Order: sequence, then C-alpha cells, then structure tokens
Amino acid sequence: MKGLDGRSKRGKLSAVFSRREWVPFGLLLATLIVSASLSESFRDLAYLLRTTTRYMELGMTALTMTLIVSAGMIDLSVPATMCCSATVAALAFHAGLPMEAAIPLGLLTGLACGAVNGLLIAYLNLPSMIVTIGTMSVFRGISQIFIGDKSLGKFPEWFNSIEKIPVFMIGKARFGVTILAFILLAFAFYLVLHKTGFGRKVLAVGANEQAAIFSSVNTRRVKLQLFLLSGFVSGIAGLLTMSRLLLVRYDMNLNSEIDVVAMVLLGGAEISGGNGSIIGTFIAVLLVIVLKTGLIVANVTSDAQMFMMGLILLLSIIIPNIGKLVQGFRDR
Amino acid sequence: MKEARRFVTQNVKEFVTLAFILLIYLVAGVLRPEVLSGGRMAGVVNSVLLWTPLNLTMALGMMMVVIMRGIDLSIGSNVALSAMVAGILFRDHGASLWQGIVVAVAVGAACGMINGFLIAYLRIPPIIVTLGTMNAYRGLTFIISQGKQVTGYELPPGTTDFVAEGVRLGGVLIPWLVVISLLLALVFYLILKYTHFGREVYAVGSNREAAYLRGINCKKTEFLVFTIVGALCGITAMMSASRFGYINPSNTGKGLEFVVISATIIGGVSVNGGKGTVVGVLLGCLLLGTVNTMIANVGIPGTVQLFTYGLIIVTALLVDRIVLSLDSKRRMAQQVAGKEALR
Amino acid sequence: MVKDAPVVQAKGISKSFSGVFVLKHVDFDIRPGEVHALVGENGAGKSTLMKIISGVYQPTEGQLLLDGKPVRFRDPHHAREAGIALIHQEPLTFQDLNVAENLYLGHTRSNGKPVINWRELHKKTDELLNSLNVRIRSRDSVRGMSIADQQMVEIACALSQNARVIIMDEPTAALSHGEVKTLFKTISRLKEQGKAIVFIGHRLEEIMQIADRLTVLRDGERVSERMVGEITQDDIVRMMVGRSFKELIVKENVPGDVLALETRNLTYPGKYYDVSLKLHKGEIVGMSGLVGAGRSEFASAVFGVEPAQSGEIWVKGEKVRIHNPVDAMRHGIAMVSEDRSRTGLLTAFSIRFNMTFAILKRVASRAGFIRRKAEAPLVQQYTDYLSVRMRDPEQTVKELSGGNQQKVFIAKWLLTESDILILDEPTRGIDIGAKMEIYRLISDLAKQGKAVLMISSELPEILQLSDRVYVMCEGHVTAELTRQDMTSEKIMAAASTIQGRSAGE
Amino acid sequence: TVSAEEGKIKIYFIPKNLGNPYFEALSSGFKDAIAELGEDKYEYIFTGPATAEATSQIEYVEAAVQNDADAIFIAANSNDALNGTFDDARDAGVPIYLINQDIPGSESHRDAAIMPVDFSTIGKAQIKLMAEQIGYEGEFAILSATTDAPDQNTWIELMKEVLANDEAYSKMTLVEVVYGDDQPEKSTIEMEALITKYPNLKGVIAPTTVGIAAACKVVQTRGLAEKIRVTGLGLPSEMKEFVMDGTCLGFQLWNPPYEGYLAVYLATAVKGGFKTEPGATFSAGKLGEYTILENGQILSLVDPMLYDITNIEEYAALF
Ligand SMILES: Nc1ncnc2c1ncn2[C@@H]1O[C@H](COP(=O)(O)OP(=O)(O)OP(=O)(O)O)[C@@H](O)[C@H]1O
Ligand SMILES: Nc1ncnc2c1ncn2[C@@H]1O[C@H](COP(=O)(O)OP(=O)(O)OP(=O)(O)O)[C@@H](O)[C@H]1O
Ligand SMILES: [Mg+2]
Ligand SMILES: [Mg+2]
Repeated sequence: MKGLDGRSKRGKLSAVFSRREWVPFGLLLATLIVSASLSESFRDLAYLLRTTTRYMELGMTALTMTLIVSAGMIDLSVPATMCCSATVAALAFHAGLPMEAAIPLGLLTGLACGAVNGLLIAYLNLPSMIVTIGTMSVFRGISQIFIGDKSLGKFPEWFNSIEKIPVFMIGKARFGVTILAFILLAFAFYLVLHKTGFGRKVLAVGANEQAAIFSSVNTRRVKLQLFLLSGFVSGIAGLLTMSRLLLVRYDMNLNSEIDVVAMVLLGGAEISGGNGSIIGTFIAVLLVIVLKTGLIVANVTSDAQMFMMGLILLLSIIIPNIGKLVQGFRDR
Repeated sequence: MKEARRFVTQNVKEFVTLAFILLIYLVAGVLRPEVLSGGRMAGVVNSVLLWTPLNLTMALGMMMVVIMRGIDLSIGSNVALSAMVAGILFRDHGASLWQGIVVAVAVGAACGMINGFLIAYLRIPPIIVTLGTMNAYRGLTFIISQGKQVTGYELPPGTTDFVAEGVRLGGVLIPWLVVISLLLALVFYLILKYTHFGREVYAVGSNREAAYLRGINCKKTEFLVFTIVGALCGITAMMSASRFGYINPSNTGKGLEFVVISATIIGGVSVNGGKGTVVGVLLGCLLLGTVNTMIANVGIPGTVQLFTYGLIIVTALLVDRIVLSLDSKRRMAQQVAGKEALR
Repeated sequence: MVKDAPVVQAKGISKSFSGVFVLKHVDFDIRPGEVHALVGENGAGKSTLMKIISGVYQPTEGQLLLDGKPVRFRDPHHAREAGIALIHQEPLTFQDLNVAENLYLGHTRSNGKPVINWRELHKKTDELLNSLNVRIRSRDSVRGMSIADQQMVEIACALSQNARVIIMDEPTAALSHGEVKTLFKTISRLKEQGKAIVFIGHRLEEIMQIADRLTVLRDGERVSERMVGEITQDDIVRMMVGRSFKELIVKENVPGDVLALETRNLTYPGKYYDVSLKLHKGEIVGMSGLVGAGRSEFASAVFGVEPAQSGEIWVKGEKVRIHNPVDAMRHGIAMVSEDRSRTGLLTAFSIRFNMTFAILKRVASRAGFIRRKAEAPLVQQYTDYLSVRMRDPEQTVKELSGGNQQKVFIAKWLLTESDILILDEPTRGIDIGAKMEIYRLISDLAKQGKAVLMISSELPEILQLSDRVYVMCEGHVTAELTRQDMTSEKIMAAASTIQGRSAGE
Repeated sequence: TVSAEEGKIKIYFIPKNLGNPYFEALSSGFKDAIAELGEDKYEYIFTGPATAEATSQIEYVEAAVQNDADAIFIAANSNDALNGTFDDARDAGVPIYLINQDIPGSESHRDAAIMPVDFSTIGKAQIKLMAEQIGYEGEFAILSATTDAPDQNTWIELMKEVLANDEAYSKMTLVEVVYGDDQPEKSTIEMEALITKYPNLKGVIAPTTVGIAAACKVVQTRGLAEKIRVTGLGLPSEMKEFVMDGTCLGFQLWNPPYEGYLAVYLATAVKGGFKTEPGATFSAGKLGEYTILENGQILSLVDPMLYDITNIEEYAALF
C-alpha cells in the first residue's frame, strides 16, 4: 500500500511537470527575457498593458475556440462574427436606438451567427471547417453590405475606449476593463472545461462522438451550445473592439482567424479533438502578445517577425517531442 | 441507357456538384441574360478556365493531405517562396525559364519535405506545423526578396505564353496552363486509383493504427505526400508568375490555402480522412472558379460580392447534404426491396 | 510427441509498461503443424506476448528465435516478412476501403510492382472469402459491418498473407456457432499444410476441441505448458486462477408479473420485423440467434441510437417515444453495446472519467461542477466489485487489457442504476473467472428487481442465466422459449429457421 | 540600441504594408535626404505590417511612440480607424504626419499631410489622358482598388464630375466601376469580366498600381492592345514592359521619392522649432521651398507626371 501511495504521489508530481503547458510557459519566459533585453522601451508595464489590449479581445475568442477545438471542431468565422455584431450594434445606434439598447442587439447578433454555424454543423452534420469558411464570408459580407466603404463611429462618450477605464492602477500601469475581463473569462472557462460535467461532454464529443452518443450525451446540443457560446463571446469581443477603435468597419480583424487558431494550438489543444487546455491557451495568448509587441517595439521588421512567429510555433511543439527524436523513429 | 443511369447513381456526389455549377449558370442567365449570349459565353468560359489551373494543381496535393487527415496551410507561402527564388534567379542571374521551373519545383519540394519531416517523423500535428511554416516561409520570402517584387520585364521571355497560347478546341482556346493542370489531374487520378502508394494514402487516412500494423510505412507515405504537395507548390509558383506576370512577396499565393481547402472539401474530400476523388476535386475547383468569375461577370456590386460568395458556398454544402441524404434513403429502400424479393 | 523444431521461440521474455512488469520471463514456442493455445485471465499478458512475437512491441528482456536464430523485429512489417501474421483482438479495419483492399494493402507490395492489378485481386479475395463460407464480397465496403464480419475480414487478411505462423487473438469472441465451426475447419486445414498456429480464447470447450498444446499465463508468468490430451477443463481453470470453480450458478426462475419493458411490432425494414417482446421486473431474458440476425440492431432501437421505423415501445405500462439515448436513459434504460472501443469507451481517457461519464449529474453539484469526493468512492467500489486489474483509476482505458476494458464498460452502466439493462454480448473477451463474477452480478441485479435483456451468441450463457429466451433469425423472432423447454437444440433450430422453413434454402 | 543617442532625430516611416514596391520607392526618398543631411544625425526606421488592413498599423504607431520617435510618417490604411491611436501619440508629444495621402474627415487627428500631388487635379488629368488615347469617344470602365479606398473614391468622383460637365468628353461613357481589391487575382478576374461584359470597351482607367498592372497583363496576353487602352496610375518599374511593347501608351504618377525627401526636411525643421501651421514655409533642400496649405497639406508636386515610352526606362530604374 505504501509503495503504491508513493508511486502515485511521484506520479502526481511528474504529471504536473509533464504537462503540455510548460512549453508555452517556458517560451513565454524566454521571449519576455529576450524582448526586455533587446529593447529598453519594452521594460515598461504601462506600455505593455496599453498595447496588449487588442489581443485580449482575440484572446477571449481563443478561449471559446479552445472548447470548440476540444470538441473536434473549428470556428473560422470568429473575427467575422465580431465584425458583424459590432456592425449591427452601430447600425442600431445610428438608426436612433440608444447605445444601451444597441449593445444587447449586437450581442444577439453574435448569438445568431453562432446559431447559424451551430445548426449547420450540429444538426446537418456539415464539416465545421468548410461551414465556417463559408459563413466567414457571409457575416463579413453582411457588414460590408450595410456599411460598405464607410466607417460607423461617433458613439456616445461613455462607450468610447471602454478598455481604458482603469479597474486599478499599479503606478502608471493601468489594468483596464478588457484585460480583467479576459482574465476572468479565462478563469470561468477553466472551470467549465476542466471541472464541470459539460466540459467532460465537450471532450468526449471530440474524442469519440459515437461513444458519447451511446453514453446518452446529446452531442448535437453540446455542439450547438458551443457555437452559441462562441458567437456570444465573439459579440462581446467585437463590441469591445469597436469601443477601442471608436468605430466599426467591414474589415475589422480581417484575417485574424489564423491568429486565434494559433493561440489555441500553441496552448496545446489537439486539433483532432478530445484534448484542450484553457491554461495553455491563456499562456499562449500572452506568448503571442509578448512576441508581437516585443518584436515590434524592438523594431524587428514584420518579415522577420513572421519568420520568428513560425519558428516559435514549431519550437513549442518540437521541444516536448524531442524525446521522440532521441528515441529514434520507431512507432507508427 | 441503363448503363448511364447506373453511372449517375454511382457518382451522385459528382453529379450534384456538376448540377450546382449548371445552376449557377442558369441563375446568372436569369439575372443577366446577356452573360450567356454566344460571344460573352466564350469569355466567361475562358475566365473560368484561367482561374482553375492554379487552384486545381494545388487542390490535387491538398486532397491527398486531407485524405490522410492532414491539412496544409503553408501552400500559399510555399508558392511565394519558390516563385521568389526562381524570380531572383531570373532577375539577377539571367536564368532561363526552364531552369527557373526546375529550381521552383526543387525549392517547393524542399519546403514540403520540411513539413513532411516534422509531421511524419516527429509526429507533430499537420495544422501546427503548416501554421508555423506558413509564417516562416512567407517571412523568408520577404527576407530573401528584401521586400521587393520581381516585375514582368525581369521574367524570362515566354513566361506568359502559357496563358496566351494553347490548344484550340472549336472556338475556345484552352491555355497551356489548363492543359498542364488537367494532365496533372489525370496523373494523380491514376496514382490514387492504381498504385499501392495511392491506395496506401487512403489506408493511412482511414485508420493509421491499422495501416501501421498491416506493415504500411505510414511515415514514408506521409512524408512523400507532403513532398509531392511541395513540388506542386513549385509548379503553381511558375503558373502564378505566368498568369500574373510578376512575383510579389506579399501578394503571390496570398490566401491560396483557404480557396484550395474550400475547393477540396466542396469536391467531396472528407475532413475525417479516407475519402475523396480527383474528379470530385476537379469539379470543386470548377465550382469555385465559376462562382468567382460569375460574381464579376454578372456585375454584382462590390459590396455584395463577399456575402454572395459565402452564401453560395454554404448553399452548395446544403444542397449536397440534402441530395446525398435523400440518395442514401433511396438506396436503403432499394436494398430492402432487393432483400424482400429474395425471400 | 514433438513433431518439428519450433518456428518461433520466445525465451525469457519480460515486458514492462512504465515500470510495471506485465510479462515476467516467459518461454513460449510455436511449432509447425500444431495449434498452440494460450489461455489466462484477463490482463494475464496474452496479447502482449503475441504482440512481442509479431513485432508490435519490443521485449524489455529476453530473446526471440526464428528458426533457431535470434531475431529482433523492428516493426510489424518486419515480422510479417518473416512469415508471422497476427489477428488482433480488436478488429483493425479500414472503414473507407473495400474488403479486397482491407485484405491486401500493406503486404502485396512485396511483389515489387507499384501498380495494382484489381481484377486479379478481387478474384483472389472472393475465392478466399468463399472458402471461409462467409457472405462478405470483395467489393463490399467495410463501413457499417458488424463486429463479427470485421473479425472475419481480419481472419481472411491473415490467411491471405500465406504466413508460416498465424496468431489468432480471441478470434471467436465475436463469432457465433456456425462461423466458429467453419473457422475450426479452416484451422485444421492450415494445420495439415504445416502452418504453426497460436490460438487465444476464453471458451475452454473450444480450446479442448481445437488445440494440441496449451500454455497457461497467470499474472504475466508462465505457470504451465501441457499437451491438451493430458488435461481437463477443470485443470485449466485451476491453473489459470489458482483455484477451481464450482458448477456454474443456476438461476432460479422468477415468475414475471410486473412489466418493465415491452415492444410491439418494432420494425425496421431490412434489419428486423415485428419484434414484440416482454420483459418483466426481476427477469433475465435471453436473446439468441446467429450473427447478423438483427439482435443488436433491435437493441439499438430500444436504446434510441437508431429508432425503429414503426412499432411501439412501452416502459412500465406506458407508451414512450425514444428518439435517442437521452430519452432511453430518462426511462431507465441502460445498454452495454457490443463494440466497446467504438461505441462504448473513451479509450484515451482515464478509468474514472469513463466510469462516471453516464452519471455526470449524480457526481456533479447543482452548478455542474464535478465533485471528486462523490466520484472517487463510486469508482473504487465498482472497480473492486468487478475486480478490474489496473494501476489506479487515473490509468487510461487504452492501457487496460481487453477483458478489463469490458469490465470498466459494464461498470459504467451499472453505475447508472437503471431499471432496465440491455446487455449486448456482455462477456465478450472476458475470462472464466470474471465471467462467473458477471453472471453472479446479473442474477443479483435481477434479484434486486431489475429487468435484464441479455443478447448473447454463447449458448451456455443463455441456457444458464435466462428465464426466457427469444430466438431471432434474419430479423424475425422465430421462437420464444421458457426455461422449461429451453434446450440448445431447440434454440439452434429456431436460429436458422424463418417462420417454419429453414433459412438458406 | 533602441533609445536614440543624444541629438539624433528619430524618424519612423510606416507604410501601408511591406513588400509593396511603391513604398520602397517612397522610402528611397527618405534615404536620399538623410544621406544629404548626414547619416549620423538621423535614425530612420522603415517598418510596418505585412498586410494592409485598417487596424494593422496601430501597434506600429504605439511602438514608435514608446521608442520616443521624433516624427511618425504614416500612409494610413484607413481614414479613421487610427484616430484614437493618433491622439494618444500626439498627447505623448510625437507629431503624426500623413504621407502620400490625407485622412479626409479626420484631419484634426494629425499634424500635417504630405501629398504627392494636388489630388483634385488627378480626376481631370486621368480623364484627359484616357480621352487622348481613345480619341475622345467610346465606352470605358474604371478598375479601382477596394470599394472603400478613400483616395480612389475621391478621384473617381472627380472623374465623374468632369465627364458630366465638360463638353469635350460628351461622347465618352463610363460603363462601370469595378473593384479588384488591390489583389492580382481579383483584379485580373474583374478585368477579364469587363472585356467580356462590354464588347465595345475602348479603355480602362486603373487608378491603382496593382490594378493597372493586372489590367495591362490581361490586355497583353489576349493581344487586345489595339482595341482596349489601359491607363491610370502605375509604377514605372512595374509598367515598363507594357509601355515598351505598346500595351500601354502612357500612364501617370507623381514622384514618390520626393515625398520621402520632403518628409525628412519637415521633421528636421520641426525638431528645430518649426511650427506646422497653415501658411508656414520651410525649405526642402534641392526641391526648394514648401508652404503648408490651409488644410494642413503639403503638395510635393502640383500635377501628376506622365510616364511613357520617352522616359519610362529612366524612371523604371528608380522606382
Ligand atoms: N500499452 C500499454 N501500456 C500500459 N499497460 C499495458 C499496455 N498494454 C497492456 N498493458 C497491461 O498489460 C497487462 C496485460 O495485458 P494484455 O492485453 O496482454 O492481457 P490479455 O492477457 O490479453 O488480457 P485479455 O484476455 O483481457 O485480452 C494488462 O494489465 C494491461 O493493463
Ligand atoms: N441477411 C443479411 N444479409 C446481409 N447483411 C445482413 C443480413 N442480416 C443482417 N445483416 C447485417 O449484419 C449486421 C449485423 O446485424 P446485428 O448486429 O443486428 O446482428 P446481431 O444478431 O446482433 O449479430 P451480432 O451477434 O454480430 O451482434 C447488420 O449490419 C445487418 O445489416
Ligand atoms: Mg488480450
Ligand atoms: Mg450483436
């Protein structure tokens, strides 16, 4: 009994150390150190917090994307949904609705976008990747139809720059609403994915959908719920983006779906489903932020930045697999 | 007659796509009757024909990758990098067109090998590897080109002949680009259907564990597939130079991956691996080519194009699903009837 | 008695997984023209030993000799080239490919030609399948095949390779009487051709019938190697578990009065027709028939996986509509399906995760959070109850032996405490000892007032446990027998007769 | 090495995107001026996003501010998406100058704008060029950048105005404005569609470098040079082959390096106490004196230049 106990304890400790999240975490530390030594300007918490806000919006959607990827699907329409929700809210405001009413309308739009995806994917069994490649154009297209080449802005003062509202300050460094919202959301999603029954169902849908169905999980409902959630959070993120930019345009966050996917995968979620980590995604979001801001402020040109981003992504996954290199190329 | 009917029922999926393409022509004809008039039809067809080859060539490779349950997001960047290396040779070292093609294919294949090595031998998920190399190859393209593009007059003479010249079939000119890509499609059709390698691609995608235990060298197969995709990137790179007349570090191959993945999946290749045919992919490319050119030809206003494009993709998926499920119901009923008859 | 020198010899093989030894200094040899049976409890290490011999795993210690010379198989391909074919315990098929491809992909390459001659391949496949007397055709798709048919494809695949050594890891677990008979004929033929055969199984009668020699593994150690002619079934059991078993328990008849489940004319054209049956509280109802009779399809209709096209289901005297397993569970129905790795367990997750997956509501708080405190004792209780051989509940199911996976699977559904239990081949791949445990468990459940519908292709199981039995043939119920007039002859007759005439005429 | 050494003037130039030959040309102007004024006195940083999206420049502006830039020159991807960022930069004491364009409607968020040319002349000049090439009659179309490209839209409006009001062009009809989104693929498809849609098309104006190159390419490969005349705004280096083989008779552009050259002198003057107010003048080396206009713009040229067979080789070598 004693030996068994001892083993399981060692098991626990080594389980902690063998977690996939260590890799992005290590890379995060490394990039922090490198960036800080490359550039004096980087060593400024106030600047860091200020310039990272924009990624927190994408980071929020990376959290829902983690759930979706864990369930074996993908949602490439996230940035388009952000854009579409913000557009509807802005249109409603300019049509004479008070901003207080326009905001819920925007969130509802996000939900609606999620519902469209969810229904097509869960109830018609269409593959999520191609569905969301399609709806990505549809949602952004809606925005383009309504606002075309213009920007919609001129919102009430209280709505502008919500991200700058300081929740608390450390010296000159401002912890704004968006940053804290992201952290809180990450915590909530951590609980959802790793501590609740719903989280287990999500993982099961990703690992073996047939088995989940036979275990009396309503897998269609789970999928729909995930896309609704994704739509809703995208709606929030879209409105926050609009508040930060003071306006909305049809090309808001164009092409950033790949960024969101990268954050999730860096965080250790498996694209084939059944495995995902909110802690991992959280760290990966920070890593991407530090990488981007660190490199930009160090005047590294965007071509070299791209190259480094690619390299980091590869490293993050090669490092934990180095064992395989040593082991030789046997199995499978 | 009976033969024909059996042919249709056995290839429902392909015929649905074909029918959808015709539907687009029909809708276009109703919206703008003049689009389908004699003179303009040839122009439309020519546009579709010119849109297709680059995407078809890439889709052949993407199809093999997707059949193996993988994905390759790096193709656009790979195309840019191989085109740029060849372009620099053209511009600064006076390389001939054929030398350029060889170099582009070699560079493309080398990039594909890097992907293949990381994916097959280190067992890193394809999406992560290619997401990484997508950035890395594009960054490298910028770095070696120093951000400058290679413009038309710096390309060797004859580069654009592949677009302007070709085989005349009736009144329609089939540019060499199209001929080349169709030949490639034929080659891949034969490979996938009649060679061990081809069938093993399906086997590995269908059940990797089983394939390994059956003695199929999964790693080698996977590595080869990514290398082939890389070589196709090299070919596409030269096609792109020929069609657009310049090589630009940021424009060349941009967004190619999304279009090609769409074409592949619309063409019936299953994201769950193991399924897909060359004919389906060819039709998928034709469908997207038709959509893209029709949107311009019908004269849909700029601001509505994106929406229309997305809507057509989603509709195509829906129609496909509905027809296929009706078809499987029909088949089942037939089977039952057959069984009853046996009794 | 030894006819020839062994083809393959394993000497002092040990194997450890993450520090735990599952094989300890095992010797084993395989001789031409002989069927060598390998038996042992679930998790004794049988499959592991065979995987080592066929190159899937590398031994931690010890040596393999091929024709007396030491070898080291790099991978399964290498072993196959040396003439060793393994039929895996879980069928490994390519769902997207047809039967011919399933048979030949991977090992036809050795002919050197890169191009496949399809016509020849289909011809060869059909010939092989005919000789096995199965109704599968070479161009059939494997997708949607029953587990038994997939098993036959596996067997055909091994035969097609013309191997010198054929290892069969529980080939008969999913097969029914008729198929087993054909398989045994095939095995005899192979034996005459001088092939060396290893046969793993839990049905001792079969072992006695087919095997020449027998090796018993216990806890990863070889406890004995004997010629089959010299021993009895009892001896084998004693060697396997270290003690002998009393006669199988005989269940006393419970006169059914309170209806738990009733189906009326459940029909799905092409699968089953007009299936009406009654299941009372406290009753164990058997369902017998040949493979492909439509029993599993019927069960999945009752459980809502693939609802019937017409007919009614009544639960506890009320008509209910069951569209999906969620509905079924709400009405107190649980089902242990026949394919545990595809529709049963999440093999990449832990034992704990799997066991409580169908009762998330019970182990979760109001807000939906899983309470470890509630979860752990339940898992402990049931793994003890079913004596699951595992490291700890955090071990992934994938790492368990086949039989122990089945136990976890049964435990998962027992935990739901449903009133109506459908068990589809519940003891597939389970060893004798554990089988007794499970039989005892089933009759205990019945005693507690649960209703059990047990689908099984093993006649002894049906005969010993059920109060009543329904026999199906080609989708129709052809007989309902009570305990009094239940005999194996009657069941066999009904299983191959449709409405008065015998099938296949 | 990021913080400027004492006395060095730190100039940032943020283009719409990297890999765009046009901004490479513009950047060469910066380098010319710095070479003239002394390499050791300046720190010049040319950096920007890889893709031209409305908001992709924000972080570059923020980083420049954080690095204590003395002046930021930016070719903004959007008329208003950067307003908040500009305000923050100017609050931090870093002047924001638009270069190569202005941000109509958001002028209050920048200090000044260096214009390549008087934009109000472009519409007229382009129509005139087209008219000359097609003999003042026939159908023509416009192949623009994106539907929301502000400059192009202004010019197109001006072209329409000229067409409607000037008798000389009464026989010319503008059949359609299409958008190639500044992507080669899309521009090519749109150009092909134009040719199919309008059998009598005589000319195409493409007031964008990607568009004009794509349009010329289509006309060249289809051998339609005699039938359809393409003109617009293009880069000499990209257009050289088409001018040389007669596909394009002539096109217009300003002189991008002038703008960069001017920018360095402006930044230097401001560092020396110069105030960017309407009417103020400063001297820009070999280009002479420049005055800041009422709307805060500085015109590097007044009229666009014509590039044709006579001068293409000379300029193609430059940009
Ligand atoms: N990959 C693995 N990792 C860890 N443990 C394993 C692995 N494979 C097998 N084991 C363990 O090795 C032991 C022997 O397993 P094996 O599959 O050989 O049993 P078996 O005799 O075939 O049982 P069964 O009759 O149930 O099939 C089991 O305890 C199992 O948990
Ligand atoms: N006469 C037949 N011809 C061909 N296929 C059949 C026939 N009868 C049944 N099948 C198919 O065989 C498969 C097995 O059916 P099912 O699993 O319901 O039978 P079962 O009696 O439960 O057999 P098993 O013991 O293998 O579970 C099903 O896919 C069914 O469609
Ligand atoms: Mg086993
Ligand atoms: Mg069954």
